[in-house]
Parts: sequence; C-alpha cells; structure tokens
Amino acid sequence: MKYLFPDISNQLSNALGSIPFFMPEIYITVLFVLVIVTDLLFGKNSARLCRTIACAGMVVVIFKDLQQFEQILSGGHFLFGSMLLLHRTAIVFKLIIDLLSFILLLYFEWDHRLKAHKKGLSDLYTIVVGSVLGLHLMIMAVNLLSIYLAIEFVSLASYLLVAYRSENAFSTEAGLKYVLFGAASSAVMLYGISLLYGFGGTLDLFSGHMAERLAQVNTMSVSFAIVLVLAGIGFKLSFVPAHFWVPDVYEGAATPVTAYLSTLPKIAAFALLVNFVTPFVFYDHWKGFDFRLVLSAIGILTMIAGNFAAVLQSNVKRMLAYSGIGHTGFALMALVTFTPQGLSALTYYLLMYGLANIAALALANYFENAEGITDVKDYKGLGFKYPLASVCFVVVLISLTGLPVSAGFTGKLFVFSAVYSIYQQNHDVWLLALLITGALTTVVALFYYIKVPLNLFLKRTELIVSENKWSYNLVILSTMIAIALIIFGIFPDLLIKYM
Amino acid sequence: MNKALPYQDIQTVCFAIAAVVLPFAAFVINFLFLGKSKLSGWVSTVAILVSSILSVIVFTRVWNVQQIHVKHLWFIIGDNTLYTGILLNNLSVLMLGLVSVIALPVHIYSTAYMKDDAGYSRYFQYLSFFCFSMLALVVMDNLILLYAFWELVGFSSYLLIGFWFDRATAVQANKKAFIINRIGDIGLLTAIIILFNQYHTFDIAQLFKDGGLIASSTINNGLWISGTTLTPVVWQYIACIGIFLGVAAKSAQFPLHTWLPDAMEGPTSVSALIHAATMVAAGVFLLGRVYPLFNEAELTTLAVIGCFTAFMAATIALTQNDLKRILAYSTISQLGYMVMAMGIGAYATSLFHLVTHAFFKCLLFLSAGIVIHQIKHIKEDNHLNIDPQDIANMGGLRKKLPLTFIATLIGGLALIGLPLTSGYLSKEGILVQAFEWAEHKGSAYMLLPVLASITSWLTAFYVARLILKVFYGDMHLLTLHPGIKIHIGDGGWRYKLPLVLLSLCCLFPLFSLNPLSHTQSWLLYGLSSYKGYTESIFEIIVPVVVNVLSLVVMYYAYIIYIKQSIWVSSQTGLLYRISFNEWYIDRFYNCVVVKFVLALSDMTFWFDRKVIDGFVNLLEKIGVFIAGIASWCDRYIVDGILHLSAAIVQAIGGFARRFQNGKVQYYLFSMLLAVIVVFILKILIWN
Amino acid sequence: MITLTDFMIVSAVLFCTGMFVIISKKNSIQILIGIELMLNAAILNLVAFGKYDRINNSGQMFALFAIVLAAATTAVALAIILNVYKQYKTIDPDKIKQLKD
Amino acid sequence: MSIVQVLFYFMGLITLASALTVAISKNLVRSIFMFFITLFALAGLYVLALADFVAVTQIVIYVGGILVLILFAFMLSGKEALAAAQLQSNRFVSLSNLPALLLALLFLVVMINIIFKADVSNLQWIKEANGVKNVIGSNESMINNIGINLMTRYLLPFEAISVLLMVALVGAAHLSRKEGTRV
Amino acid sequence: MNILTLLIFTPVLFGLIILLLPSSMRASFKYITLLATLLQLGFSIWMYLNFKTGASYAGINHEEQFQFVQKLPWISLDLGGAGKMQIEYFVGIDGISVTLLVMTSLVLVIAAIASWEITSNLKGFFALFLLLDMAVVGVFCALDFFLFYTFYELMLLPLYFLIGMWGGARREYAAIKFFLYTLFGSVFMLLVMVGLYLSVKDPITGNHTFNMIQMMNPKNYIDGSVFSILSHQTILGMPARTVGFVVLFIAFAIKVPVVPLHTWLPDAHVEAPTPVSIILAGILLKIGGYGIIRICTGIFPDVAYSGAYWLGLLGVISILYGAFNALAQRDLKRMIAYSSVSHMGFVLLGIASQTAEGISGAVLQMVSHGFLSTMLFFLVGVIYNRVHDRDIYNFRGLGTLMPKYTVYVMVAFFASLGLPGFSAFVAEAFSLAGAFKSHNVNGLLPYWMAVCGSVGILLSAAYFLWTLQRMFFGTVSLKGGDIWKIALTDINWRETATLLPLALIALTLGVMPSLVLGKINDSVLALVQFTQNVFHY
Repeated sequence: MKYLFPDISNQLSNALGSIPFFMPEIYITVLFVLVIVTDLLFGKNSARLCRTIACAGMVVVIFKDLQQFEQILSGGHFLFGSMLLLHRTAIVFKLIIDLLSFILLLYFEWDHRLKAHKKGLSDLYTIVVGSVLGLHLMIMAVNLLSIYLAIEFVSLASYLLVAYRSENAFSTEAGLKYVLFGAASSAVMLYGISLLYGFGGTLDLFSGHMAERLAQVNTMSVSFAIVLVLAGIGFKLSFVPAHFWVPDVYEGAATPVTAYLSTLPKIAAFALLVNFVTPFVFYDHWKGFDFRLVLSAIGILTMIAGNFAAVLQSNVKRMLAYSGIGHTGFALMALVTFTPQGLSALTYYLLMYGLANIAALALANYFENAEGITDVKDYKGLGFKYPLASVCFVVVLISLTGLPVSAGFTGKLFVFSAVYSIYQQNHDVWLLALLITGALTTVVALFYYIKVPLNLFLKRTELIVSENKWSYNLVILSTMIAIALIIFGIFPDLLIKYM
Repeated sequence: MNKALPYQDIQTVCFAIAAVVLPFAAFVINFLFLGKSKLSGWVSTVAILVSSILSVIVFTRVWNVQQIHVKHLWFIIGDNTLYTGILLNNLSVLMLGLVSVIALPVHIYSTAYMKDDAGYSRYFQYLSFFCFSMLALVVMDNLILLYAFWELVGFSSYLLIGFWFDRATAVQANKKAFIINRIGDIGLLTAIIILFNQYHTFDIAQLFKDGGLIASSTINNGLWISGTTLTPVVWQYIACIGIFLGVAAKSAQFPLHTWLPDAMEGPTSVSALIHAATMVAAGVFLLGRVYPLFNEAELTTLAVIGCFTAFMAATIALTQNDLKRILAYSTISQLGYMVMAMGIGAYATSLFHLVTHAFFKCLLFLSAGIVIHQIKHIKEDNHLNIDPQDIANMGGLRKKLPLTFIATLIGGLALIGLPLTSGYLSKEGILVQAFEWAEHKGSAYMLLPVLASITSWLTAFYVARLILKVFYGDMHLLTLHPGIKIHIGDGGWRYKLPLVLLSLCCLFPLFSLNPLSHTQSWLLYGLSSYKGYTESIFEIIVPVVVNVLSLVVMYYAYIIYIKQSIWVSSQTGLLYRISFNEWYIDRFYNCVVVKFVLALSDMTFWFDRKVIDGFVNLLEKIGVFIAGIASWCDRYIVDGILHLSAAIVQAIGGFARRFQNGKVQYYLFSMLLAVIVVFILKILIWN
Repeated sequence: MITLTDFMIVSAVLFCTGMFVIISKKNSIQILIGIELMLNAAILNLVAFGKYDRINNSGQMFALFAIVLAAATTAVALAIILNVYKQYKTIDPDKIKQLKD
Repeated sequence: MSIVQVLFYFMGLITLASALTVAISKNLVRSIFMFFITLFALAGLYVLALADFVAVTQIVIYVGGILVLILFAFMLSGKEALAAAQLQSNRFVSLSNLPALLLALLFLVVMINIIFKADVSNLQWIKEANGVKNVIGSNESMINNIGINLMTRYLLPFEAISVLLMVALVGAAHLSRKEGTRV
Repeated sequence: MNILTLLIFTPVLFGLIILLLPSSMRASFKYITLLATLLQLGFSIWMYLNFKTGASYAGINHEEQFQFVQKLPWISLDLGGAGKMQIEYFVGIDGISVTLLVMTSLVLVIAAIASWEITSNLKGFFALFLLLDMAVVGVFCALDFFLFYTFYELMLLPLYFLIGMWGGARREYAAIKFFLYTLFGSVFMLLVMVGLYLSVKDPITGNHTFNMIQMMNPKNYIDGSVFSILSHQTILGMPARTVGFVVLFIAFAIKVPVVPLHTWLPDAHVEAPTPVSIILAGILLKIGGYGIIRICTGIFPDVAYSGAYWLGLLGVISILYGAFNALAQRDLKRMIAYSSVSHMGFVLLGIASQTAEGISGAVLQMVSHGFLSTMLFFLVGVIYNRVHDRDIYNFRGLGTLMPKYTVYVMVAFFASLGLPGFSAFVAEAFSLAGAFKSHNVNGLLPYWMAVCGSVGILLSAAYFLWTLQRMFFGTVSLKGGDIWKIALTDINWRETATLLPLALIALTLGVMPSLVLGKINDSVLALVQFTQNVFHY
C-alpha cells in the first residue's frame, strides 16, 4: 500500500495536466448533463429543446476540437496515464465525428416515423450525445482498457438507438440481434484482450513493452489473441466475417439511426484500429502476426462480400448496408499502407463516405416519408415527381460509386495512390490484389447503385397522385451535402490539406 | 512541279482538262438546276460535243508528237507527297478521243431514246457523270486517282444499270455488278498498295515509263528488289493478280464476267456506251497502262484466260435468244480477245481492237436499241405480253428498219472481222500475232490461236444467226399473233445520225488505207513498240482461212435459220459436190460439231449459271452464313460472357447472402467458425 | 502453487462452454448467460495475470470495469429482450427473423 | 499438494461442472440456478488468485445485480417463455447442437494448444515481476491499492464509465417504460 | 480567356442557363443549345484557321509545341514523404486534336439540330446534352491525365441518362450495359493512371505529376518505379509496362469499340435517341481512337511497338467481324452500328502500323467516320421519326416515295463504303497502305493484314448495297401500308440543312484530304519519330 503513495501526486498532476487537452470531451460531458437534465425537467416534450441544446453544444465542441490543433503542434500527447493519445489524426477524426453527429442530430427529427415515436426523442439525444463521448474516447484510446471501455460505450449506445422505437417490431428485433451479436463479440474481444494482457503484462499499447514482450511469446498464441481482438473491432467496423449483423440491423433500425450506425462508429473504429495496429506495425522486430496480410485479405473479402451481396438487394437501406460493408473493405485498403499518406487518404475517404452515406440514407428516408416506400422497385418514375431529391440521390450515389467529379472519386484516387506508392516500394502482391479488387468492385457497385437512378428516371410509370408529405429539410440537407461532394470533388485540396 | 511548259502545251493541257471537266459541269448543272427539265439532255450533249472536239484537238497535238505530264500538289501524307496531274501520251489521248467521240452519238441517240422516260434528267446526270469519270480515268497520272475514277466509273455504271430502280431485276443486277466490280477494285487497290510499298510513289509516268521504276526493279532469289525495298517475290505476283482481278471485273473476264449480261437491265443506250464501248474497255486500258509490270509467265496466263473467255463467251452467245444478251456475250468474247492480245504481247493490236470494237459494238447496241424500242412499241400498241428483246419474236425487219439493218450489218460484219471493216484489221492482227507467238513459243501454245480462230467462226455464226433471225425471214410475231398492227420505222434524225456516224467509223478507211493489211494501220505505229515477229506465212494464211471459213459458217447459218433445213442446204452447192464425203461431213457437222457445240454451249451456259454464278451465289451464301455465325457469336458468346459475368456476380452475391437467414445465432456461429477455421488454416500453412 | 496455466485452462473451458451456450440455446436469456460465461472466462484470465501486476493492478482493475460493463450490457439486453417478448411473444432468436435476405 | 491447490481444483471443478450444466440443462430455471453456482465458484477462484475485491464485486454485482435482473426478466416474460424453454432439446449431443459442440471443441483444442505453446509461467514479464517483487502477496489486501489507482491512474475510465452507466440507465429506462408514461 | 477553356466551358454555362430558366420557357431550350454548339463551332473553326503548322508545332511529346495552351495549378497537395501531388488544369492541342475538335464541334451542332425530335423533359435533356458536350470537348483538349480522366468519366453519366431516359424500348438494358462496359474499362484505367503518376516526376518541380507529356519522356520516370522503362518491373509476373498498356488499351478499345469489347455499341445505338446515337458514333468512338494514339502509344510507345501485331490483328478482326455482323442485321440502326465497328477497325489497323501513312489514315478515318456516321444515324432517325420502325424488311421502294432522302442515303452509304471522292476512301486506302508498308518500314504488321483489311471494304459494299436494294429500290411496299405512305414524307428543310453540310464535308474531305492531313502531318511524323526512337533512350 505504501509503495503507491509517492506516486499519487505524480499521477494526479498527470491527470490534471491532461485536462486542458481533454476540453472537447469535457464539454461533451457537460453537454450530456445539460441534455439529460433538460430531458428530465421537461419530459418527453423536450425533444426540440434537447435537440437545440445538443446541436448548439456540438458546434461548441467542434470549436474546441479546432482549438486542439494548436495544442499538438509539438507532437502527440498521452493523456491520463497513457489511457489516451491525442495527435493530429485523432483531432481530424474527432472533427469528422462531431461534424457528422451534428448533421445527424439535426436529422433525427426529420424521420417521420421516429418523430411519431410515442415516448419522445429527448432520450435519443441524450444517448447520442453520450455516445459521442464514447466515440471520442474510441478515437484516442491507446490502452486496452480504454479501448474496451470505449467500444462498449459506443456499442451500448448503439444498441439503445437501434432498439429505440420499442413499439416497432423491426426495431426491436434489430436491437435483439445487435445486442446479442455485439455482446458476444465483445466477450470474444475481451478474452483476446485478457490474453494480450497475460502475454504482455501491460494494458498500455504504446508503453513500448507491449510489442516487445509479445514478440518474444509464441507467435501462434499471440496471433490467436490478436485475432480475437480483431474480431471485436471487426464487429464495429463490420468487416468480414463480423458483418452478418449489418443488413438486418440497418434495415430494422430507424433510418437516421442507420445513418448513425453506418458512419460514426465505423469511422471511430477505424481510428481505433489504427491506434491498435500502430505499435505492432512500427515495432521493428515484430514477427508472426502480419497485420498487412490479414487486413488485406479481410479487405478483399469484405469488398467482395459487401458489393456482391448488395447486387441482389432491393431494399434501399439493406442495399446501402451492404455497400457500407464494401466501403469498409475499401477503407481498409487505405489503412494497410500504414503511412501518413494512407492515413490522410483514409480520413478523407471516410469523411466523404460518411457525408455521402448520410445523404443517401436521408434521401431514402425522404422517399420513405413521402411515399412510404423502402424498396427500390417502388421508386419507379419518382424522379419526375421529386426532381431535386432524385438528382441529389444520383449525385450522392455517384460519389459513393466513386466517379468523377465527386468527392468519392477523389477519395478513391487518394486511396489508390497511397496503396500504389507502397506497392511500388515492396511489390506486395496483396496490395495489388487489393487494388484490383477495389477497381473491380467499383464496377460491381455500379450494378446496384444504378438501380436507384434506373428506377427513378428510366422506368416509366403512370404517376399516382398521392399526398406529398414533403420533408424539405431532408432535401435541403442532402442537397447541401451533394453540392459539397461535388465541390470537394473538383477542389479536393480545400479539404485534404488539413488531413 | 510545273516546269515552264511551252504555251502550246499549256493550251493542250487546258483543252484536255476542259474536255474532262465539261461533262462534270453538265452533271452539276443538270443536278442542281435542271431537275425535271428536258433541257438537261441537250446540256449534256453539248458538253460532250465540245468535249469531243477538244479531245480530238488534244489528240492531234499529242499523238506521236510528245508526252505531256503536268501535276499539282494534292496533299502530303507522312513523307509522301501526292500529286494530282494528268498524263497525256498516245494511249491516254487515244482513249480520250475514243471515249468522247463514242459518247457523242450515244448522247444524241439518248435524247431521243429516253425522251419519254420519267427519269430523263436523272439519266443525263448519270451519263454525264459517267463520261466525266471515264475521261478522267484515262488521263490521270497516278494510280490512286486512277483507282478513284476507276471506282467512280463503276459507280456510275451501278447507277445506270439500276436506272429503273423500281425493277427488282435491275436492282439485283446493279448490286451484282457493283459487288463484282468491288472484288476487282479490292484487287486493284491491293496491287496499288503493293506498288506504293515497293516504289513509294503512285506516279504512273515514273513507274511505267521506259527505264522507269518498274523497269529498273529486279527479281532475285525470291526477292523483289527495287532501290532499297526488298519484298518477297510472291507480292509481285499478288500485285499482278490484283491488277488482273481489277481488269477481269471491269472487262468481264472469266471468272468475273457474269455481271455483264445482267447489266443489260440498264437502258440500251447505256449498254452501248458503258457496257460495250468504254467502261468495259477500261480493264484493257489499265493493262495497257501497267503493261511493264507483267513478266512473261504472267502474260501467258493472261493470254490463256483471255482466250478462254473469248471462246466460252462465244459458245454461249450461240444459243441466246435475248438480243442484248447475245451482244453482251459477244462483248465478253471480244474483250477476251483483247486481253489475250495483251497476253501474247500484241499490245498495240489489242488497243487497236479496243478502238474498233468500241465503234462497232456501240453501233450494234444502238441498232439493237432501235429494234427493241420498236418492238416495244408494237407490244404497247397491241398490248401483247412479250419480251421485246427476244429475237424469236423478230424477223423480217430489214424492210421496216432499213437503216438499222444496214448499220447492224456493218457492225456485224465488223464483229465477225470480214475484210473492208475495221474489225477485220484489228482481229486479224490479233490472230496473226497469236499464231506467230505460238510458233515462237512452241507447239503446245498453238492451241491458243486455234481456239481463237474457232471463236472467230463461232462469232461469225452467232452474228449471222442474229442478223438473220432479226432482219430476215418473216416476222414471227405476226405468225404468233396475227392481226396486230405494226407501225415502226427507223426513227428521227437523232436515231439515224448516230447510226450513220458510227457505221462510217466501222469501215476500214478510218484506220488504214489498205483494207486488207492490218500492219499498215496508223494506230499501231502510235502505240508502243510494235515489234512483230518475223514476217511469216501466217500473215497471209490466217486471214484467208479464217475469213473463208467464216463465210462458210455464215452460209451454214443461213441454211439453218432461213431455209430451216440442213437437207435443203446440202442441195445448194458447196457441200453437195463431194457427195459421199459430204454426207459424212454433214453428219459429222450435225452429229458431232453442231451437237457438240450446242452441248458445249449449253454446258458452258450451265456452267456459267450454275457454277460461276453459283459460286458467286455460294460466296454470298457463305458470306451470309458467316454473318449469321458472327451474329450468333455476338449474341451468345461475346454478350454471353457479359451475362455470365453478371451471373457470376449474382452467384457470389447469392453466396454472401446465404448467410443472411435472419438467425443471429447462425451469424455468430458463422463468424466464430470463420475466425477459427482461418486461424487453423493459417497455422497449418505456417508449419 | 497454482500455476497460471491452470487458471487459463479453466478459463478456456469456461469460454468454450459459453460459446456452446450462445450458439445452441434457443432462448435469448440463456444466450445472455452464455455471454456472461465467456466474459467471466476473460475476467478469470485478467485476475489470474493481475497477480503479477501489483503496482498498476491492471488486471484487477480491468476485471472490475469488465464486470460493471457486463452488468450495464446485460441490463440493456434484458430491456430489449423484454420488448422483443412484447412484440413477438417469444424470445427464441431463431423464430425472430423477419429481417433477413 | 497444498490446500490452496486442492481448493483451486475443487472450485475449478464446480465452476466447470455448473457451467456445463448450464449448457446442457433444458430447464431455464435450473440453468439460471447453475449459473448462480458458477458465479460463486468463480468468485472463489478470484480469491484464490488473490483478487478479493474483485471477488466481492463479482458477488455483489453479478449475483446481486445481474442474476436478479435475469430472474426478473424471466418472470416478466411469463409462462409462455417458460414453456418454450422447456421444449428445447434436452440432449447434450443432438443434431441441432452438433455444430455448436464441434465449434466449441475446436476452440477448446486451439486454446489449450496456444496456452501450452505460450508457456505462460515462463513469460518474460512475469519473471521480471517476480524479480522486482511486483507480485501480490497472499496476505496482502488490494483494496487500498485499487482505491488509489481508481482515483489516479484509472481516473478516466472511472469517470467515463459513469457517463456510460447514465446512458445505459436512460436507454434501458426508455425501452422498458410503457408508452407515453414516465418512469 | 484562353480559347480552349472557352471552348470547353461554354456549354456548361449555357447548360446552367437552361437549368435556371423556368420550364415554361422550354421551347427556347433547343435554341439555346444550338446557340451554344454554334458558338463552340465558331471557336473551333477559329482555332483551326489560326492553327500553326510546321515541325516546330508538332506537339506529341513536346510541351512547348502545343498550341492554345493553358496551364493552371489545380490540385496541389503536400503528401509529406511521398512528395507533392501535382494536378494541373492543362489544356492544349496539337495537330491530332485540332481536326478532331473541329469534327466534334460540328457533330455537336448536328446533334443539337437532331434534338428537335425530343419532346419530353426538355430541360433535363438539354442540360445533360450540354454537360456531355463539355466532357467530350474536354477530353480532346486535356493534356493532364487526371483532367483527361475526369472528362472521360464525366461523359458516362449524361450518356447513361440520355440513353436511358429518352431511348427506345430496351433502353434500360442498353444504358446499363453501356455504363458498365465503359466503367469497367475506366476503373482499371484509373489504376494505371495512378501508377503512372507515381512513376513520373516533373523534372523541374520534382513532384509526381499527371502531366501526360511528361509521362511520355522516359527520363522523367523514377528509377525502380513500376512503369519505368529501365527497371523492368513486373506485375503478377507480366512486365509492368505491358500490363499498363493493355489495361489502358482495353479501356479505350471498349470505346472504339474493338471486337470483342463491342457488344455495348449495337445495343446502345439502337436504343439511343437520334442525337445521342450521333454523338455516340460521331464522337465517342473517336475518343477511343484518340486515347489509343495519345495515351497508349504516347505513354507506352515501347509496348505499342512490340504489341503492334496484336493491335493490328484486333483491327483486322474488327473490320471483318463487324462487317459480317452488319450483313446479318435486320435493324437498320444495328447494321450501321456494326458498320461502325468495322470502320473503326481501320483506325486500329492504321495506328498499329505505326507508319505515317497508317496513322494519318487512322486520324482521317476518325474524322471522316465522325461525319459519315453522324449522317447515317441522322438518316435512320429521319425514317424512324416518321414511322417508328427501322426494320429493313419492312420497307421497300423508298426511293420512289422519298427521292431526296434516298439521294442522301446513297451519298452516305457510298461514302461509307469507301467510294473515291469521299473522305472514307482516302482514309481507308492510307490506313491499308500504312499497314502494308509497315512490314518494310518497321516490320510490325505482316502483309496479309492489309489484304484482309481490304476485304472489309468489299464486305461493306455488300451490306450497304443490300440495304439499298432492299429498302430503297424496287416497287413501293411498306409494312405499315398507306398510313406509312402518308407518314413517309420527304425530308424537310431542317433535315436538309443538317444533311447537306455533312455530305459536302464528306465530299470536300475526299477531294481535299489536305484539310485534315495538312494539319496533322507534322504531329503524325513526330509521333512516328517518337515511337521509333523509343529504344534509343
């Protein structure tokens, strides 16, 4: 007991010293408290107020994020006794997360079905704001404990969001599947973590001991542990083979929730994966578990499984779910370069994917609101009835496919060039396979993305005059995103120079 | 490139250009301004009149005087500069004159012949366009332009054959003509490309002049060498074959001759000009242009093919009943003569025959045109359902159409080659030289002149048959349809004048003062080095034998067709005097020769119809068949692969989707199984 | 002396048992129990190794956090299961499969 | 074989046996009860691993919290769930369980294999820990230590988890409450 | 303002105007479009007239020899260790592009006139049309690979919608097929483009660059990079440069289209509305040929050299296969579509020969085919608009009903089948001459290829004449009877105004090929020189 006393002051000053670097998260916590208090005080009718507070708060958080750039000019910072690592990429990721969650916070209410939820939306905002804290932690976590905690945090919030519409059978079913799958995955991951801890004797990934000690243990054992951990991360990233839950859950959840699930946790999980692999990949004597090989193989399989399975879908949300899986695979491609260039390509790609995917789901939501349709076959001829929304849909899908001139294309280009430049150095055949698969699946992606414009514009049908429950907000949101996608497509250096 | 030419020459060149361009101007005027007007005929006629006058002037200035070659930059491609220019030498001015002079009467004739046709103006547009192309063809100085006009001539022929485009047969015929001509064109084009590849120029003067590029190239060790270019010698043969294909298609040589008889679907005046006198002679002209290219063996092949064509066509002509078809086959036959003459080295004589043939064949066609026209009148007046071209319907027209009869007679005699006609001069020239050539080459080659002579007799026979059936005897129509009204005559001056003009041109004075000796024709001295072989006995024997036998054959024909009986004929002299043998010869004639010839004729005709045409049809069938296969491949294999890949995508997608059965435990199981199996596999592979 | 290997074997068997339960049982609550078994297997590992980490106490701390997180997850999961029961009148995951391809 | 070892094997045996019973039991109530035993036995194992505080937490949270929660849920889901639970196959090895069994065995084989391969007792860091006496003694209480660590080194997770629990609370309450009413 | 930039972006400007105008003014859209295209034509003619020729303006691999150049930094990113990414807005033209540009502008005017037939959803149609316009013009001007690719891909989408929304019965299938086919090619092109970009360094700035001209200079390649000539890298066991070439070639071959990558073409053509067919055949196919010349042979001259045999073979196969397929068609438009395959085969054959004659012939053939196929498709459109049928067997004797129309058909047909006097003749003759000559000059193509190619000319006569005979000649007999007879009126002034210039241009080019050859000759010679010299580095 005595041996810890001398350390206490050090530890405390460390914790206190970390707080200035932790301002955005503290603000989020405060925001969380504010929202929850509002929720409790004003009851279920407080949704609008909660939303306002949450959105305003997110803006502040974004400002706080921006301020952090100045703090890390001299390099990365370990916070709270190496629980977290704050560095440039993390801030960029946080900005992306905050920006997207800001959009999502705006968006939740515009879904007619979610809005009609009898129990009100104020709890939803509470959960979302809370989850943003989890996401921030996830991005910065470099300790096995903080990693696990952050993942659980986000998962828990996600379970709640998916099952949020408790009166809806689909939503609940999706929630059940999600929670069972998620909890099992996290159990598997925890077991992997426990093994890593056992073999390495520390939870701190960046302490320098971890990789060094693990390198001395039997590679098979270590590999097993890492595989189990990856399975857990894979659940969040939804890569093969941990992707099975994705379509069902995406379909079952309310559309804005799907938009949440398909972007935020995934993007944060990429940051987490980067943090997780970095100590191993950059440890010179690391042997045994070849991250590049495994992640490449997973990337290829994910691209194939996601894109090919999407071809057969006709439910728009399900289709976008599968395509999201495909995009994960593609982003993995950027990750396996393990270079700064690859990382910036990754962040750019993820941001563009996030924006486009939210817009796509928002538009799907729009049609769902307006016509009550979820199946792409029912989109027949609607392009003439809702021209702006349809054109936006096309633009967004172009970006998702990765055709010029859209931000999706430049993202793809950056990823390709990042991978290529590594390939040029080491001629790793896996990288080549990734490139080819990436190109090939782009064509396949067109197969299914094109169904939307095909039905919107090409198929003709007598227009059934129905009552239009127009949601202008959704159209405005997606139009803005679409315009942004095109502008970033033409002038990507507006953005990527910060990444 | 234009060196300072003397004023005189510049003028000559201008005349030549004007002669070529005038018909084109007429074409343009007719096309743009005289859509339906009857004036168009006269515009064309005047154009060709001026053109022919200018041509004659040019002819007199150039013939045996000089060679004029002017050229102007056309375009540059890569390192090659292409010029467009005209080359006026004896050959080209001869053709220039010939074409325009022949075209003139045909134009005049046409103004009358076509006057009731709805497409009158269109007809003259085409005709002028043809004249332009043909005239340009003969004066062009480079192969690529020669080829260009060569095709344009074919094109205008296509237009004219299909002039009555609402007739299915006409359209069929013009398509056939064009496609067969295209085969020849492709050959010619290939040849031109080969020559270009070999000599890097298209210039005819440079290529074919004495000591020109062709002359200075050699064939050595299987290589064709000229300058720095080495090509396997086979390409020299292919070039020759290509040119021959071009010649054969245009000049209707075996085996590409079948389009010509069908081409008679066009107006008769067109047949006269294009398919008898000018265009079909373009092949022979081309041979004349590129003559130095051919070597001994190739020439011999040419001779054999020409001879065979001549013989074959003549036998076919024996039994035809369609007036124009007989003439068409005779044209083929005569063209065969010319080609053969080229083959045996009788370059000049061949061209000589070309000229004479142009006149008399044109004359024959125009006469036939009148006959057909008149019969058509009868048909229309009496509402008969007959073929106006069938000679079986005719007969005894000599009194009704006296001028036509005389013209036909002159033309026919010239075709047979009887003395005093121009045909005699050129044809005997060919035969004599053929014999001399054969003697020179060896006895096996004797077959060629003999066959040619037989052809000559056959010619005599069918010409006699034609004239006798059409103009002698009784009108068969009257016997078939008694009581029909017949009001026919030679027609106005626009019919008569051309006939008279052409008839005059078919007689000997135009070509030689000595009606019996072909060697004295001025034409021959203007054309290349007529070397001739040693003065031989053939000079005398051949004309005599050939002509006498021709007369016999004609008489025989007379017996057959007018007296209707060979038995009768045997009583009237010649054969009767040698009684016993006479019988034998008669029988021989009857049983062997006539039957044989008839059978042969039937056979060759059958061969022509079934085998050669059949071959062409077969080619078409094969083409269509291949097209079918290609189309099938396209639909099922190439597209099939596309669909297959779509199916594969679906299959993989279906596989990936199979796991999505909605059971969360199954998902978990799949995931965990995948994790562990992959891990185990990896371990196994590691160790 | 209890070796670490002994602990790990117990935990491994426990883990596999939990895995068997989550895949084979036809009742969501039992599946949840299976998941808890797996978690406990991991916690056992952490605790066992935590013995050699006296200063940082990482193992034991992690175990504590894991237990708390497990509790939270279970609570949420049970809430969802109850909702499912309300909607479907069953908690057999095999029967709840409206969402599928 | 010391008493500690005997205790360990005993506890281990109980843990595994009860866990297996959970796995094969067709009766939901019985399996929940067996799970209860498992948790207790595990707590005993934790004690043997010198983690007394963890053991206590285990009992308090798991046995007191989770289990009760599960039982409540079980009760709330009513008779039908009970009946449905009874229906499932009783046999340990049945066709429908076979894949699960095989998978579990596969995992077990692999895990046993890697445990032995890893040779955990001779790990570098454990040797070092032994060397610097960074090992928890059998008579040491870790409670103080844990308390200090929780407030210093593990301050962040400690605070974060409070937010997490809040989220879970709000969410779970939202899900469970009746429509239109407040908790 | 740079004239090329003006040329490229004028249509977008007008497109925006159309988008902003209210739908009530839809009648004016076609005039706005026509105005835009006319303006473009004016610009391109001005450029043509002011285009300087001479060896010092040859272009190809010398940046300073291009004309009307505009070069602006566009995307410039610091990539840390990997240097800077240098993407420029870099446009300029040399002899090869200028003729194609004029051709393109003219075809676009025709297409705009042909758009009169569109009646539904005009705003969308003309906006997409003008977007497409920008993209195709941009492709011919771009000298930065990234820019090129951007324009290249940008064509896809408008075309997809133009075919898919205003097309015929099977338009969806055709549109998707077209889209997937071309995307398939271009996605892999993207990979090669990235590879090239990473292999090349701008010698002045030291950055990686997308500049095509610099990609042509072997000295700019980094040692050991994938596409470096010297380092002989391999991809999957194959020489990297070969792989790069093949991938790019496939991308362009799909556009050309080369057998067996052609099956999108008949479907797309048949289903597309007339203006789109015109653009497809008139311009899109040329982009393939242009790409092969500028990019495939420009950047990979060594592979183009060693692989010329296969290129030539594909060319010959296309010529014959396309012709045979044309012979088997019943649908007039389909037949013409296949004839395009056949005619574009000459382009490939000419390029493969790598002789001045061959390449000049190929470029001339592209220009010529641009006009002729436009004319052919317009002609089909005329008849289709009147009776909504295109089956060759359903018509007979149209010559009597529509004499003027028949004249134009004959002009178009005979010009297409290579009748001297029209542009196709010189083009095909010199493509073949080049192909034949190549054996003696550089030994690339065997003689027989040229000979086989010439058979294609024969076949083209067969199918065109057959169609003429079947549809236009003979006695009138229509499937639709008297209703058709009334509907089938002869061409009106607007159609005449479209067809006459085309016919005249085809004729003018045939008589004066120097209009094209004079402009391209220096570039072609430079290109030939360049490909020959590639081994001297």
